[in-house]
This record gives sequence, C-alpha cells and structure tokens, in this order.
Amino acid sequence: MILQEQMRILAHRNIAKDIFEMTLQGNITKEIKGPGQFVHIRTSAGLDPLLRRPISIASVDTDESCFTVIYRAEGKGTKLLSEKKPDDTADVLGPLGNGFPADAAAAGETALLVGGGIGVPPLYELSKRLNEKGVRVKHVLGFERAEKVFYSEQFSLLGETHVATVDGSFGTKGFVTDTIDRENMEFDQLYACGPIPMLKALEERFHGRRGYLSLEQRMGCGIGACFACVCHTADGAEGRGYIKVCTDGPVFPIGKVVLA
Amino acid sequence: MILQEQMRILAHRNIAKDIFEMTLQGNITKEIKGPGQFVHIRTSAGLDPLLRRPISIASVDTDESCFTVIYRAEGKGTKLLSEKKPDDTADVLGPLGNGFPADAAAAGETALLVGGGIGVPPLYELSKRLNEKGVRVKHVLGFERAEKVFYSEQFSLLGETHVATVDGSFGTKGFVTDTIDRENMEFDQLYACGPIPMLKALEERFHGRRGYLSLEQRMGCGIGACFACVCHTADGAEGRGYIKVCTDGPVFPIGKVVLA
Amino acid sequence: MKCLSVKLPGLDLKNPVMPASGCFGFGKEFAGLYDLSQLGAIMIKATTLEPRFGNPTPRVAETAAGMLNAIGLQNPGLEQVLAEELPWLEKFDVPIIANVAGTETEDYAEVAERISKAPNVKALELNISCPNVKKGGITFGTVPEIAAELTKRVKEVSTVPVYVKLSPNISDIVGMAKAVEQAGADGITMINTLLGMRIDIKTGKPILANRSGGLSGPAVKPVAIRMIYEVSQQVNIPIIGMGGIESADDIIEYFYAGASAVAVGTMNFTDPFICPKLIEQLPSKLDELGAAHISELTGRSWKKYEPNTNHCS
Amino acid sequence: MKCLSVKLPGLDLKNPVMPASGCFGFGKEFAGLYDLSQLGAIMIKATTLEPRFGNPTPRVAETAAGMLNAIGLQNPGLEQVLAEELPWLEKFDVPIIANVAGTETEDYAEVAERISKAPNVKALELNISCPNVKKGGITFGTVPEIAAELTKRVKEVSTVPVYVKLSPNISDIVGMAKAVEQAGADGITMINTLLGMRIDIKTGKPILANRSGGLSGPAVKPVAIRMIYEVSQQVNIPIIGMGGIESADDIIEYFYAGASAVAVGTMNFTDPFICPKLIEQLPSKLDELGAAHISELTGRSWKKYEPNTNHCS
Ligand SMILES: Cc1cc2nc3c(=O)[nH]c(=O)nc-3n(C[C@H](O)[C@H](O)[C@H](O)COP(=O)(O)OP(=O)(O)OC[C@H]3O[C@@H](n4cnc5c(N)ncnc54)[C@H](O)[C@@H]3O)c2cc1C
Ligand SMILES: Cc1cc2nc3c(=O)[nH]c(=O)nc-3n(C[C@H](O)[C@H](O)[C@H](O)COP(=O)(O)OP(=O)(O)OC[C@H]3O[C@@H](n4cnc5c(N)ncnc54)[C@H](O)[C@@H]3O)c2cc1C
Ligand SMILES: Cc1cc2nc3c(=O)[nH]c(=O)nc-3n(C[C@H](O)[C@H](O)[C@H](O)COP(=O)(O)O)c2cc1C
Ligand SMILES: Cc1cc2nc3c(=O)[nH]c(=O)nc-3n(C[C@H](O)[C@H](O)[C@H](O)COP(=O)(O)O)c2cc1C
Ligand code: FES
Ligand code: FES
Repeated sequence: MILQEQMRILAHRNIAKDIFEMTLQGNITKEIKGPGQFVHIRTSAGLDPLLRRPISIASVDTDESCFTVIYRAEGKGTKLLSEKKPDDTADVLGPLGNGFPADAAAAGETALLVGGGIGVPPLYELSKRLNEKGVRVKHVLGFERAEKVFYSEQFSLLGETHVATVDGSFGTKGFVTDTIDRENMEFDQLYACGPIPMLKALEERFHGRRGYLSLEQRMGCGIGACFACVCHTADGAEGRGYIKVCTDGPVFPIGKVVLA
Repeated sequence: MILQEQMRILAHRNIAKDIFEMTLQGNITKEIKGPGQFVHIRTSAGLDPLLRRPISIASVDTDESCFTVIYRAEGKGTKLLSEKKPDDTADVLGPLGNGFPADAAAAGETALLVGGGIGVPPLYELSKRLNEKGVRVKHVLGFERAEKVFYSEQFSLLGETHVATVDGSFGTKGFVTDTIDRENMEFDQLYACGPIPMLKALEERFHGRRGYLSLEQRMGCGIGACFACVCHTADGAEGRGYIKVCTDGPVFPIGKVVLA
Repeated sequence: MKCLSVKLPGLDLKNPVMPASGCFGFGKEFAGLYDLSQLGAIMIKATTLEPRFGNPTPRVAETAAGMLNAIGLQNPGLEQVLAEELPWLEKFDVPIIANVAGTETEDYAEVAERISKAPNVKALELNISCPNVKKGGITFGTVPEIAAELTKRVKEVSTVPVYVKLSPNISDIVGMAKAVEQAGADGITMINTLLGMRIDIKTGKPILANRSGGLSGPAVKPVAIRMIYEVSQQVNIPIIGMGGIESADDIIEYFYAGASAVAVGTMNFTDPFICPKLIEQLPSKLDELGAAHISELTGRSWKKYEPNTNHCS
Repeated sequence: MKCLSVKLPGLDLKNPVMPASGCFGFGKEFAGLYDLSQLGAIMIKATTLEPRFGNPTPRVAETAAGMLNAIGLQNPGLEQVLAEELPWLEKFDVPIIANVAGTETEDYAEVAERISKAPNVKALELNISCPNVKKGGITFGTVPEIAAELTKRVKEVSTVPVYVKLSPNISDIVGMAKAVEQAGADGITMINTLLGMRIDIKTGKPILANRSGGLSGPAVKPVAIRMIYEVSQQVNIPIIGMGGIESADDIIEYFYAGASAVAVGTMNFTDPFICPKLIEQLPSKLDELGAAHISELTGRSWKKYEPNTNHCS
C-alpha cells in the first residue's frame, strides 16, 4: 500500500562528492516489497520546487523500520533535500513501483549486478537479498571519477566487485561494459540500473539473456495517473504498446521496453 | 548607507500570540540613523515568497552592533521567518527610510507616543532616545486583545503607559483615542505608528499640532525605485504632489500626507 | 456537509472540489489512496476517438512554482473508455465529467455523442484548448467563431450538459466566453494551461521532447483569477475554476472571483491526498467567513466594478 | 570582459544585462548601491508626455514565485525627464533605453521625437503593452495593425533605433512580432507582464486598487522563453529578453531561446545587487559551456525545429 508520511531522518551524511546517504524512519518501510522500488520525496514544504523527486530505496532495515536512500545533490530539489538535518522530517510518498525480482535467480546461480552512477543504490539491497538466497553475486559499478565513487567497500563484502571510472581515477578506466568484456564475465541472471546509454549497451550484448533493467524517466505523479513517464514496449503498436515507468516499472525484463 | 547583509540571528523568541522578537547582528546596525527606520527582510532563499518584508527597527544596541525587530507572524513570509533559529542568518536590506525626529521634542517637553498593534515596535527605541534627552514621555498602546499585548512593562519603565484592548481583556477597553480622550492627555509633541484608521483619528483630533505619523504601504523595492508605495500629499496637484513611503517616509509630519 | 453541496447543469455535487482532467487519469490510481466517493466530481483524462500514445518523453518539466507538460492527450481511446474505464468508475458515488478532445469537429462530435450516453457521465468538458498535440486543438481554442461552431455541433449530439474549457492563450477571454455561451454551452471550465517552454542548460535544447508545453500550477493562479473575474461578470453560465489551487484559501479566492466550483490539477502530484484534505478544510473556512453556504461566495469580489479590459504599467 | 560585449541597433553594450523598465526608476536609487556604469544599459521607467501619478494603492501584490503590479505608469513627465533625470544619468558610462508610453499615437510620437534627441538615449523601447492604465495602451499591444501603425509613426520621428515591447497577452505572438518588424522596428523587447489578479480573502476584494495588474517574476519565465523561441525564428531583428530572470543560468536559457540581450526586472526588488552579480557570474558560465563569446549562444536551441503553433494536453 502507498503511504504519504512525514518520515523522521535518522541519519544524513555526505558520502562522496555531491552524494548523500539518508536514512528515513516510518511506516512506509513496512510496505516495501523489494529492492528497486522507489519513493517520491517532497524537497520543500513550499511551492518551489513544486514536484516530488523519485529516489530509489538503497537498503531496508525492517527491525528499525527504516530504509536508506542515496542521492546526488545536483539540482534545485536535491540540493534543498541535502540541507535537511537528522531529526528533521521529510515528506515521503511510497513505496512506489515494482522492483527487481530477486527470485529470478536461484540458489547456486550467478547474478551480475551492473550499476552506473546514481543507478548503483538500488543494487545494494538487491545484492544483500541475493546473497541471503545463496546466489553468487558479481558487481560492476561505473562512476564518473574517483571523487564520485561510493559504496565500493559495501559491495565488495557481498561479492566480487569491479569499479570503473570514465577517467580511470578509480578502478579501471572506461565504462562498465568495457570491464564486463575484458573480464568476460559469466552470469545466469543480469540486473542493471543506470543511464540509458549504459542500459542500451547492455541490451545489445545480452539481448535474449535473462535480465532486468531499471529505467529512469521524468515524472509527475509517480503513481500512474499523469502519463508523464511512459515508454513504448518493443512489441508496441501505436497507442497500445506502452508501459508507465512509475507503476509498471521502474524495473523491466531486458528487451521489453524501447530504450529511447 | 544601505547595505544588504546576511545578518546573524542572536535571539529569536515568541513574546505574545503570533508576535516574535528577533535580534540581528551585523554591519547594518552602524548605519541606523534613528528610531522609525525599517529593514527589508528576505524570508526565504528560494523564490516563494518572492518579495522582502518591511519590518521596523524596534531597538538598537550599537555596542553589540545588533538591533531588535518585533513582528507578527501572520502570512506566508513572516511565518517562514518565525521558523528561523538563533545562529541562523537572515538576508536583510537596510537601514531604510527616515525615522522619527527625536529632536522635534526638547528637554522638559512632553511627548505622547501612540502605537497600535504592530505599529508599537518603532516607538520603543524612540521612547528610549527621548528619555535620554530628558523629554517626558507618555505611551498609549493599543492591541486587539490580551494575548496580543507585548512590551507593556518595557514601556512602563520609560514613562506613563496606558494599554487599551479592543475587547478590554487587558488594560482599558476600546481604542487608543478613547484612552487619550478619557484621560485628556496633554503633550507638546505627538508621535504615532499604527493602522490607518488610528492615524486618521489622531489626525482629526490633533491636526495643526506638532506631530509625526509613521505610515504603512505595500512595498516592492523598499528603496524608492518602483513607485509601489506612493501617497498623495495634502497639497498635491495631480502627478506632482506625492511621496514614497519607503524613502520619503515612513514617518511624516502630521497632515502632510493624505491618509487613504 | 450541506454547506458545500453545489448544483450545476447536469451536476449534483456533494462539494465543489474535483480533480482536473489529465491530473487524475481515470481514477484507478487514486482509488488506491482514498475513497473517490468523497470527491465532488471527477474530470477524467481527455478521451479521443482513437487510442493515442501521445508525445515522446520527456513530457514534463518543472518551473518556478509550476510545471510544464506535453503529454499529448495519451488515452486508450473511446472504445476502451466506454468498455472499461467508465464502468469501473460506477462503483463510486461520484459524477463523471468527461473531457472530450479531437482533431476535427466530427471526431469531437462522435466522442461526445457516445460518451454522453454512459450512465455515470453527467457532463462533458469540451477540450478546445489543450496546447500539446500536433494537429487541430489550439486553433479551436483561440478563434471564437470556430469554438462556437464546435460547441454548437457537440450540443446537438450530447445527451448531457456541455462545459467548454477555455484556453488562457488569448487576448480577449471575455469574447471567447460569450461566443461559446451564445453557441449553447451550459458552463465554462477555465483555465487550461499557458503555453510555455524550458531549455536545458546542459543540452541547450528544450527539456520537453515536444519543445513547448502547457504551464500549470500555483504560478498561473493569478492569470486564472483575473480571467474568471472578468468572464463571470459577462456570462450567465457557471464557471468551474482551476489553475494552481493548493489550499482552501485558494478555493475561496476562486469563488470570490466568480467560480461556482473548482478543480485541482497539478497539486495532485505534489500531494495526492490534496482533494479530500481541501474538502475537509472548507467547512471551517466557511465558518471563519461567516458564510452559511459556499455558493454565497461566488462573485463576491465584483461590487463596484467597471470593466477593466483596455488598461496599460 | 570582451566575451560579454554585444552590439545591437543603436546599442554598444559592455555586457548584455540591463535592468528592465519600471524596476529601476531612473537609476538614482540604485546609484547609491553600486556603480551604474557596470550595467550593459538601463531601461528607464516609462515616460509619458504629461506627468502621471498613476493608480491608487495598493499597487503591488505578491503571487507564487511572482508579483502583480499596477503602478499605472507613474512618471514625472517628458519635461522633467529631459531636464533632470536624463542629464543626471550622463555621469555614468551606460547607454539609456527610453521606455516610451502614451494613450494616443500623437503623444507617443511627441515623446519619442524629443526623448530620442537626448544625448545618452541610444534607443527607444516602445511600450505598447503595459496592462495598467485606464485609457489606450493594451489595445496597441494586442492588435498587430494598430501596433504596426504606431511603430511606423514613431520610426518617422525617432532619431535613434526603436525597439517594440511586446505583450504576452495574445494568441499569436509571432504575427505581432512580424507586424512590428515590417513596420520598421529595429528590435523587439519581450515580454511585458501577463494580466493577473489576486483577491484578498479577508476583504473579499482584489488586493490591487486597480483590481487587475501585471504578473512578473520567475513564475512567467516559461511563457517568455516559449515566445522568444518562436519569435526569434520568424523575425530578423534582435530580441532583448525578459521575464523572471534571477540567475546566470536563466540568462543562458534566454540566449539559447533566441535573445541577444536580457533585462532583469522584478528580481531587482528581491536582490537590488542582482544585475552586477549576474554580470560577474557570466564569464565563468561561458567557460563551463565552452563558449568564447556570449553571442554564440543566441538561438542555440532551434536546431531541427518545425513550428509548433497549432498543437493541442
Ligand atoms: C525511478 C527512479 C529512481 C531514481 N533513483 C535515484 C537514486 O536512487 N538516487 C539519485 O540520486 N537519483 C535517482 N533518480 C534520479 C533523480 O530522480 C533525479 O536526479 C532528481 O529528480 C533530480 O532532481 P534535482 O532537484 O536534483 O534536479 P532538478 O533539475 O531540480 O529537477 C527538475 C525536474 O526534473 C526531474 N529530473 C531531473 N533529472 C531527472 C532524472 N535523472 N530522472 C528523473 N527525473 C529527473 C526532477 O524530478 C524534477 O521534476 C531516480 C529517478 C527515477 C525515475
Ligand atoms: C515601513 C513598514 C514598517 C513595518 N514594520 C513592521 C513591524 O515592525 N512589525 C510588523 O509585524 N509588521 C510591520 N510592518 C508590516 C509588515 O511589513 C507586514 O505585516 C508583512 O509584510 C506581512 O507579510 P506576511 O508574509 O505576514 O503576509 P503576506 O500576506 O504573505 O504578505 C504578502 C505581501 O503583502 C505585503 N503586506 C501584507 N501586509 C502588509 C502590511 N500591513 N504592510 C505592508 N506590506 C504588507 C507583504 O510585504 C508581501 O509583499 C511594516 C510595514 C511597513 C511598510
Ligand atoms: C499533466 C497534465 C495533463 C493534463 N491533461 C489535460 C487533459 O487531458 N485535458 C484537459 O482539458 N486539461 C488537461 N490538463 C490541464 C488541467 O486540467 C488544468 O486545466 C491545468 O493544469 C490548470 O490547473 P492546475 O494548475 O491545478 O494544474 C493537464 C494538466 C497537466 C498538468
Ligand atoms: C513594478 C513594475 C513596474 C513596471 N513598469 C514598467 C514600465 O513602466 N514600462 C514597461 O515597459 N514595463 C514595465 N514593467 C515590466 C517589466 O519591464 C518587465 O517587462 C516584466 O516585469 C517582466 O520581467 P521580470 O519578470 O524580470 O520583472 C514593470 C514591471 C514591474 C514589476
Ligand atoms: S509519473 Fe505520472 S504516470 Fe508515471
Ligand atoms: S517600495 Fe518601491 S518605491 Fe517604495
């Protein structure tokens, strides 16, 4: 069930250049079904900025009924959000969307998790759940440059982890796909989240393989009512074949959605 | 000289229903010429609310280079302002306008200070200066009702003080002018600040007497550039006879300005 | 709450608050959040004869105290709306206002005729004003004669009262309102969005794939209030007002300006519970204002008004 | 800062940033805050033949991310502007753009002819669009033929280039722009304010004594950007863009849309130092964008554009 709640900010820290980790406590936590779902956060009580900001759930702590998000403070809204202090409240709507099906990978199988930039966060909770299930997990994480890298240690604790930076200032130089090719990494199940070009590159390589991609789209409502976030489906005939990223996604089987 | 400054909030407290007292520290203090001048405060770093709020200087402490304002948190901007905490900063433009001429009353003379609601604050600094000069000061302060009364003790320390409330829940019942009549209060020099109806009533009674009135007008710039705050002068011929409350005022000799 | 009930042509409203077209889909999503029977009415997403996918994405962009949208009238088409969306809404005790769109007079007419026969559709909202599809549309909304034509035609075929939705992208809004009134409109809804654009500094290109879009949200409220203030004094049909409503005070402001009911659009995105919240707040607002019934407030701001159209900062 | 210098008809600007008319008076007040010679130019308050007191107060009201004004062209009249205001401004190294207003063609013409002879007046801004005085004005701004008429007449008598200031309260902004271009306008300034209103909940009456006023500030920026985007592709004269500018990014957005220079209005009230601040920020912005000169940015957003005027949300 979707709730709107003034959640308590338990912790809020800057973990890399412009990257913040915020832990939120409240009833929404109970409603979270799985990794890859997101919340819609109002960054100001006023009228500017007006729209909520969609942010993925990066990890969940049901005992403390809190979850963590990791976001980049770049524009107007996220910068405002980053000024909030522990014990302040945040107006959160969620949980929203359908996340990554952890069950798609069976115990003993190998899952490849590929994340780019602010696409990395949702993979963390996914990796934890896959580990619990006994799935072997490999991570390939791509960032712009060293100062933007986050959570590389946390991921390393969960499985083999490769970091790639565009300028080579951390890990190997290049894109995540370069790493995957060089190391020719094997897997049974693929999970990925990141910028469209990265997802496209993965789709080309692994079309037909078992995999799930998490998409981004500019959103209005976040709950399926405004038709802001639609994409054509690959099989789509005009006017019929479309999905809404906010409610049908943001996670889709590889090849299902036309990546524009 | 007019400065724009991020002033440090030294103290900020709620002193009556919806009434806040805020002490601001910074260089603007040095520039203050006299009681009745005001500052223009930006209540949000964002775009909503957009305009600054004009607030009178209620008292000045040159040693600590700080001054105090007293304001009513009623609308969007002042409510936001009231949420600021000590050590936060406030974006202040000032000092603005021309205040009450304390010199208009000579030592030994009697000055009558009449304030209504949020018109009371600027009279406090004025009363202190008049006292320093050896002027006898009497105060008549009007408020809506008991819970809105503020600074009655502070004024009592500076001279005879009468408080009137519309509903009689504090002091005597009625308007300030009722008190003035009943007590038929004598004075050489009048100073008043408050709502237009109060100022009009005073003008009727004391037209021709020595007196100064402080006016309110909705403002844009606060510095004389936008023509938002003009009033006709009593002698005014169309297009020529006008003043700007922000720069020519807010204080004017009684009878000079048409109180509309 | 009897103090909130409002009677308008074809509409018997428990209260004067309804979601605006395109900001509420066909109700399904919000039905998961609260009981839709609380609403005064529901203005459903524009329906066209054929299904439409709409414009490429991005379709929305944020602006100061507002947003731009260029959805492009995406909707499943008349058949599915009749077969699925409207029947699904019958479980709620709430009148539906069907927003009708098209590219030529005849598809407007066909949609209007058939959708007006749906049992829970109590009125039509003729969308002659949406600024976001490639053909037709906006011209209907900016030329009084054409708007009147279309209104006449739709009135001939509709079995329920017809409200015409006006575009603010026009100099003489009163002329447009009078034209559709004379053509037989039973009511007016206003305003639709203002044409606007935002350009992405990083790419140097418009943020919206459609380039321009419709501006909505609190930023446009003063434009809507002024237009309703002028139109409501010149026509004798009721106005459902919309544009940036985000508080109970805004609703009062719309009534004072001349509206007989209001719709909330963009703010449903910022606060999906806003409609029931505002409905709940209204009665105490009326008490504060000493009003026994909300309809008393309609047009209260007019007194001593000389038309204000030819005036220059 | 060579990268910021801009050449426009009659105007040799150090930089493309100037205060907008009516938001800067005749410069005196701001001269006490900073050196006016830093500015690209100054658009002075509208000047009319006779002195005007303007409208009753309140003359301003705040709105979401914007404000309404109904000043009513208060100004000391042509004589005093020529005798006092303009000579006083001569001490600064900054071109003046004189905003010319009136109620009939002939007073526009007389003001234009005489004010254009002032040594520091390098261009006129023909104010055919301000929404806040009782006679004349707005009609000039909404009827292309009348606007063209007026432009022709003023061009005959002015000794400096004439820029025409367009009103956004119109359906076909491109048609209006073309009309004044054909009539001989040397440039266009846009946009003036949108008509708007706010009603006071306590009194039930409009906040502005004039009832309606002109909406300005960040709220209107998307409207201005869209209009400049369309107009700049259809005319061959330069555009000075304005409407809600509050940051260096906004200036870049205006250039991308098609402006060749910009004016800052309302934000001078919120931050009286905004013009010099933005001028100072521009060079590093250009570096970020890898632009050698700001003029390169004009119209960058157009590529692959099919006009977008008849489209419907
Ligand atoms: C399902 C989903 C999950 C996301 N998860 C994360 C996450 O975990 N961490 C993170 O840092 N970011 C995440 N994003 C991206 C994030 O929503 C944007 O970075 C953010 O909205 C930008 O807001 P702003 O205030 O910084 O920028 P502004 O420029 O102020 O944003 C202006 C408008 O554009 C929208 N917008 C701008 N960029 C994007 C974008 N890339 N995607 C969607 N909308 C955008 C904003 O929502 C807002 O409506 C996610 C996006 C989606 C759709
Ligand atoms: C010279 C001067 C000195 C003042 N001194 C004080 C003071 O010491 N203490 C105090 O509490 N108030 C004072 N006021 C009144 C104060 O400026 C308003 O109460 C305040 O601006 C209201 O803002 P808001 O956010 O509460 O209301 P909003 O409704 O959010 O205000 C909306 C707009 O209307 C303007 N406005 C609303 N009411 C007034 C008003 N009465 N006068 C001027 N503008 C108004 C606001 O400035 C703003 O632009 C003074 C006003 C002036 C002109
Ligand atoms: C995302 C979105 C989609 C819209 N779709 C429609 C539509 O299909 N038909 C219509 O008549 N108006 C449509 N509108 C306009 C709204 O119904 C409303 O008239 C306008 O947004 C002003 O109200 P607001 O400021 O409360 O949003 C849409 C608005 C938005 C924001
Ligand atoms: C208080 C005020 C007074 C104005 N006076 C004039 C004027 O005299 N002549 C004119 O052409 N425009 C006038 N304008 C319009 C501005 O010049 C500008 O076109 C408009 O405000 C949009 O810019 P902004 O959003 O940056 O304020 C005025 C605007 C304001 C806010
Ligand atoms: S964001 Fe509104 S439908 Fe997806
Ligand atoms: S407030 Fe602008 S002139 Fe007084």
